[in-house]
Amino acid sequence: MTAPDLSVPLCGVRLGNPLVLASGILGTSAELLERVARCGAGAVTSKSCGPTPRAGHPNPTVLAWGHGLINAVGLSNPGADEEVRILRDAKARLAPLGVPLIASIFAETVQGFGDVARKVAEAAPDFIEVNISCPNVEAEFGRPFAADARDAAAVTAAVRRAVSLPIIVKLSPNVPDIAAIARAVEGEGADAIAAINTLGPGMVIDTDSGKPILANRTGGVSGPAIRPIAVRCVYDVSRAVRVPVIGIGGVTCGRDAVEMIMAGATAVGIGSAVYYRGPEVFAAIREELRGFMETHGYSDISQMRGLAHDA
Amino acid sequence: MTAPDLSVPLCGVRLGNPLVLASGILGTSAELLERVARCGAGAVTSKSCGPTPRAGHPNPTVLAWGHGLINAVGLSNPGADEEVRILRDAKARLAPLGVPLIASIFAETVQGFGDVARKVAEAAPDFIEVNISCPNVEAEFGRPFAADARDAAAVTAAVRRAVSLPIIVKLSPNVPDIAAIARAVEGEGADAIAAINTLGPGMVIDTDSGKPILANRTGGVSGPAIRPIAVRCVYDVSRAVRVPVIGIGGVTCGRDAVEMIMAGATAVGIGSAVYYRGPEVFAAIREELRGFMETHGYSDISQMRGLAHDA
Amino acid sequence: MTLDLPTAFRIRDIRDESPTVRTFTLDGAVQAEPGQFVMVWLPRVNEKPFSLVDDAPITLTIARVGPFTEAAHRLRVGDRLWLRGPYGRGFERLARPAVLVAGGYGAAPLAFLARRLRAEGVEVAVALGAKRACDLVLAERFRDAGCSVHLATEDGSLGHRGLATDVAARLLDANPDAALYACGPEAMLQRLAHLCRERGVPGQFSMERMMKCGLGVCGSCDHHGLLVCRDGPVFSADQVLGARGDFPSPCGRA
Amino acid sequence: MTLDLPTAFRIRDIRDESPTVRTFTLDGAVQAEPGQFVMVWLPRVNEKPFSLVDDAPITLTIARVGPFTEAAHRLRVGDRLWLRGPYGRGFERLARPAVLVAGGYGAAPLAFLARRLRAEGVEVAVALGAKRACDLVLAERFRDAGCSVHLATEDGSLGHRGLATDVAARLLDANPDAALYACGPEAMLQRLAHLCRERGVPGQFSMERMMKCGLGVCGSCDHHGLLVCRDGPVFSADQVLGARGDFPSPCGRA
Ligand SMILES: Cc1cc2nc3c(=O)[nH]c(=O)nc-3n(C[C@H](O)[C@H](O)[C@H](O)COP(=O)(O)OP(=O)(O)OC[C@H]3O[C@@H](n4cnc5c(N)ncnc54)[C@H](O)[C@@H]3O)c2cc1C
Ligand SMILES: Cc1cc2nc3c(=O)[nH]c(=O)nc-3n(C[C@H](O)[C@H](O)[C@H](O)COP(=O)(O)OP(=O)(O)OC[C@H]3O[C@@H](n4cnc5c(N)ncnc54)[C@H](O)[C@@H]3O)c2cc1C
Ligand SMILES: Cc1cc2nc3c(=O)[nH]c(=O)nc-3n(C[C@H](O)[C@H](O)[C@H](O)COP(=O)(O)O)c2cc1C
Ligand SMILES: Cc1cc2nc3c(=O)[nH]c(=O)nc-3n(C[C@H](O)[C@H](O)[C@H](O)COP(=O)(O)O)c2cc1C
Ligand code: FES
Ligand code: FES
Repeated sequence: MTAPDLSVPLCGVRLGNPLVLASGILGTSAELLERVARCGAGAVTSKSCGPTPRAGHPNPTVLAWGHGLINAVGLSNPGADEEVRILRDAKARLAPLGVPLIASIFAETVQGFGDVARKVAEAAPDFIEVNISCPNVEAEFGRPFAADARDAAAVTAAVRRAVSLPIIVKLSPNVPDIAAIARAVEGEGADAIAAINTLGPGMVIDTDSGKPILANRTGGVSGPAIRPIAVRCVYDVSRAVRVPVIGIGGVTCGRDAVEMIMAGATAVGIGSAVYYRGPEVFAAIREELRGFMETHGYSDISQMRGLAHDA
Repeated sequence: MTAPDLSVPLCGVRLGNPLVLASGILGTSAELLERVARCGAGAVTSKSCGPTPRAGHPNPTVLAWGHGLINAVGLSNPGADEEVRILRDAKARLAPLGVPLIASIFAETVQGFGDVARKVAEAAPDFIEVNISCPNVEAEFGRPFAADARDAAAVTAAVRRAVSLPIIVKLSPNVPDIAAIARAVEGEGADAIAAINTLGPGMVIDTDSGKPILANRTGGVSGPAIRPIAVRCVYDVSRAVRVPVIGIGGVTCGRDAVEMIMAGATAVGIGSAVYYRGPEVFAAIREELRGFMETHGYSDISQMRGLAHDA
Repeated sequence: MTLDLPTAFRIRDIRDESPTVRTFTLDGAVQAEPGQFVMVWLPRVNEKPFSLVDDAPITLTIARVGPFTEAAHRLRVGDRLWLRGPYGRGFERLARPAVLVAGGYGAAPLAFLARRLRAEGVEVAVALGAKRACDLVLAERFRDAGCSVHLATEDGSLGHRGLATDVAARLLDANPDAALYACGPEAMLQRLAHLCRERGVPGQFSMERMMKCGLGVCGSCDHHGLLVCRDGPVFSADQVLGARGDFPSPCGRA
Repeated sequence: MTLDLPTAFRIRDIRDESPTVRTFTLDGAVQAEPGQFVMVWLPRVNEKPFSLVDDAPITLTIARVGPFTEAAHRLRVGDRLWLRGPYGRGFERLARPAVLVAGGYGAAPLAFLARRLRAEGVEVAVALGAKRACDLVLAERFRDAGCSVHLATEDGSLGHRGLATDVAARLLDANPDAALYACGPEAMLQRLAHLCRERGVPGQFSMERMMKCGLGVCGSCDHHGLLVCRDGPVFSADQVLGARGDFPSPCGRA
């Protein structure tokens, strides 16, 4: 048997392997993005960037609560202008490594999404990821755009008009019917879908003080705890649309990555696992994935994709 | 200091302690309900019963996936007529123990809820719990009633008209705004609210066969993994309504129970913890709770209730 | 260690025990006590409980009685089956002569028990019952383990004509301070439980109930407030006969 | 063991080190290496990183510089504070004479280190620097641990007039095969890192960056692709100076 081929195509871009650094984890600087690429990621996503600088919420912003993480970082970011510099630098560092760059953006208004997309496109990332699903800024912005098919479609259309780069729209699990949202954004020209953003929100209360620990009180839940929800979302979305899906949520080992792919994912996002296994987690999962394919006689990732659909 | 008082009032009924056996766990027979009462529960809930017998889904129906359980039992039940016999027997066994009985019901139609409520009321349980939130029978019945404020209100009103017993309405976390649903059912006469039913649904795929393991493919997620979501729901609901809340979801130890109470719960449901610690979990958590109160100088459960609200 | 999720094993060997019973030897091992069971999953078919006949290699003896067991009987060497477990409380092995009573495929957990008892130097007499001679299963395993095997068939085609319970009574006559271990049809267990009570013989009985979760949560396997999947499947005579308040856990007698 | 969630401790003792620096001794212990830090939470205020001055009992030395540290300074004996951790990689203790260089509250992790080094029989010389005499902190701890302590003040009010780095250079002159351990303002660390490079002295430097998660995920504490909370806070001279590709993890040189 020939060695398994771990590479996957994503909207015409080739990823050396399906593992993608998820947005908001280590993606704050060009050097960190480079490091993650060197650690074995197939693609890297920058931390979501908005139109103007935001400090985010005060601490505590991230906690490890036993079965996952919970975070309310509050979309801290340096603003689109500074982000362009970071992305340009990142792109230059990633090019020799052959690792594509996904630039994640958010905004408060439909128009804002178009503006930020146009701005960050100046840095020529390989993809723009549209984060319409952050649950940690609701109080400020109202319900996330991902909660409503029309809002989600409108944002997608605005970004589509603004840039010609491939667009990934990132969805929230906190909706009654994620497949409907997926169809809506596909209809407006999304080239790929990322699912899922954090679950909830959730809350962790300190029983000594009686206070919610996160300064924002509530936060989005990620990590191992959310994997079955993420797998179901990826299954639902990938059966509803034709565009590729980046499956994200609770993946910490090779088997988890295989599960996402069998649920229908083309690529697999890795976030909280960086806490559990360090930045080295990318090479580790990549090799676990390779080992699984060897043991089970798969020569190509696509042979596993969506296997669960004909169950 | 006097010994802490663990008893709590729930709609005029006194529970010896706040721990309530959650519906669907061990509540299938009068003898099991008695056993759980003897194991230290403050109240016990029978498995949800519908109008007619249902076999439920084929196996696998319940799995322990690492950070919780996932189940698609499919509301297997013996039908309301047989249930009345079980509840009568249970009531007789529980009376000498002073442990109240909560009879859980479901139905496919608003009218059906009223009918089943009227029927099970013949057995004179202390409460009727209205399960409008089971995610495992969606394909059959359409979206659960708990997903829409008007549907939830209509079911509550139908049960309210049918019986004079205190009514607990059990809500789903799988909605964008659980507080709105809570207000809607309170408005139609719910005497208490139980939150939450299982999360999701989720899916677990076997990577050797590529198949979802549950026969129903998807199932509701429970256990430690859902605790932060449950705590946030209880926090949201208890700030939105005046009626007492039974906080359910991922509680496995005394600290978890305290967290639920600080989030605003009057009583605390225990389900999946029976898997982790056996039926003995009730006395164990009760003693952990007592120890916490002693250490922290609380003499009454109500002193802890909703502490997180003024954070 | 317990396998929490169904885990794939390949079938290494299949052996016909009778026209309707087959023994499957898998290519892996678990750590189990005799009397414990596993949940066997066949994707798209169902998941059902089966006793372990051995834990290393994993060995199952499956009687064909309905859709799932028919599917299992269609499996060939090299095919996969999935299992989780082992679950439940097995037999407690006492340091006395042992009388084992098996009805039909009830021989499965007892064959495992016999081997362990013999390894511990305990004398083992087995009463093996079935309808007809061809339905007697696993007799060889008991003999290989060094047990004295006593057969009973309802049609008298081999051994004692009648029930294994009759044989068991005679074996107890000969061994008044023996312990009894039994697995088989409910009626047989009830009868043996009465026998043990009457004679003051310690008895352990592996019972069956409809199982869903196998985890002690769904309540489907209730037997008078006992959970067959968690408190059992092995019970005492009093528990078999449904004596009140005889819960195995400390909370039993409130 | 790491405390994952903020855990309450009571303050057993408070000691004024200087007009703006206080040492808090708590009523509990953790297991830590010198150089590791904890995230201290004050409900409704904030959560901020602080080095451990000792792990048993937990001891923190906190300089008042802004809202959080002001709130900390308002705490009294008997009050509670919460912490999670310890996090990060501490100092690696080498079996050579040690020169410790502390700027301001940078003395905190070095006091812990000094005690461990002395317990291991290592000779320790400490260069302790601050603006004014009254800002010098923890000198007694170093002396009690059996270190030779060399003071420097910018205004010359005590010890050498000038910087701790000058003193450090002289101490290294006297001990050419010493190892250097430092904590203090960024400029001081940069200067010392250059010094170590020039002289070929092994140096370890505890750095500070804005911390949010402390868990190595948020990227807020980035220093040239290194995570101060996870890869650090203790770094080599090359890492302090931002040498390319000098990641601490095996993935560093792809
Ligand atoms: C602890 C335990 C150990 C067992 N060990 C063995 C064994 O070693 N060998 C063996 O052949 N059989 C064993 N069984 C019985 C076996 O589980 C059933 O024969 C099997 O489930 C039948 O499934 P089916 O689809 O082929 O037949 P069905 O037509 O579905 O059922 C036939 C009969 O099997 C029983 N049964 C069906 N489903 C279940 C279920 N989910 N749980 C429990 N019983 C069920 C019922 O009595 C039913 O009437 C054991 C059962 C239990 C509870
Ligand atoms: C690994 C590490 C160990 C530290 N050990 C000590 C110690 O032992 N004793 C001590 O007094 N101080 C220590 N600090 C610094 C301490 O964290 C800051 O002084 C404190 O956060 C200031 O908060 P504030 O609200 O009082 O002031 P602010 O007004 O918020 O900030 C004052 C300055 O403190 C720094 N700072 C603020 N917030 C953070 C943050 N979240 N993470 C890192 N730095 C921040 C910034 O440089 C800022 O300019 C340490 C910092 C780090 C990173
Ligand atoms: C600390 C933290 C910060 C995050 N920030 C962002 C963000 O800025 N933009 C975004 O789209 N997702 C963000 N996420 C969500 C992740 O990208 C990912 O969707 C989620 O964590 C689920 O994946 P995981 O279980 O592998 O972590 C963040 C997650 C964490 C834990
Ligand atoms: C196996 C199983 C069966 C359940 N059946 C029901 C049911 O019939 N009715 C109901 O209202 N909730 C049912 N639930 C949900 C529980 O009552 C509870 O709301 C949920 O499991 C969360 O609590 P936990 O994390 O403590 O298990 C079931 C849960 C499980 C695990
Ligand atoms: S099979 Fe579910 S409790 Fe025994
Ligand atoms: S503080 Fe978050 S990565 Fe270091």
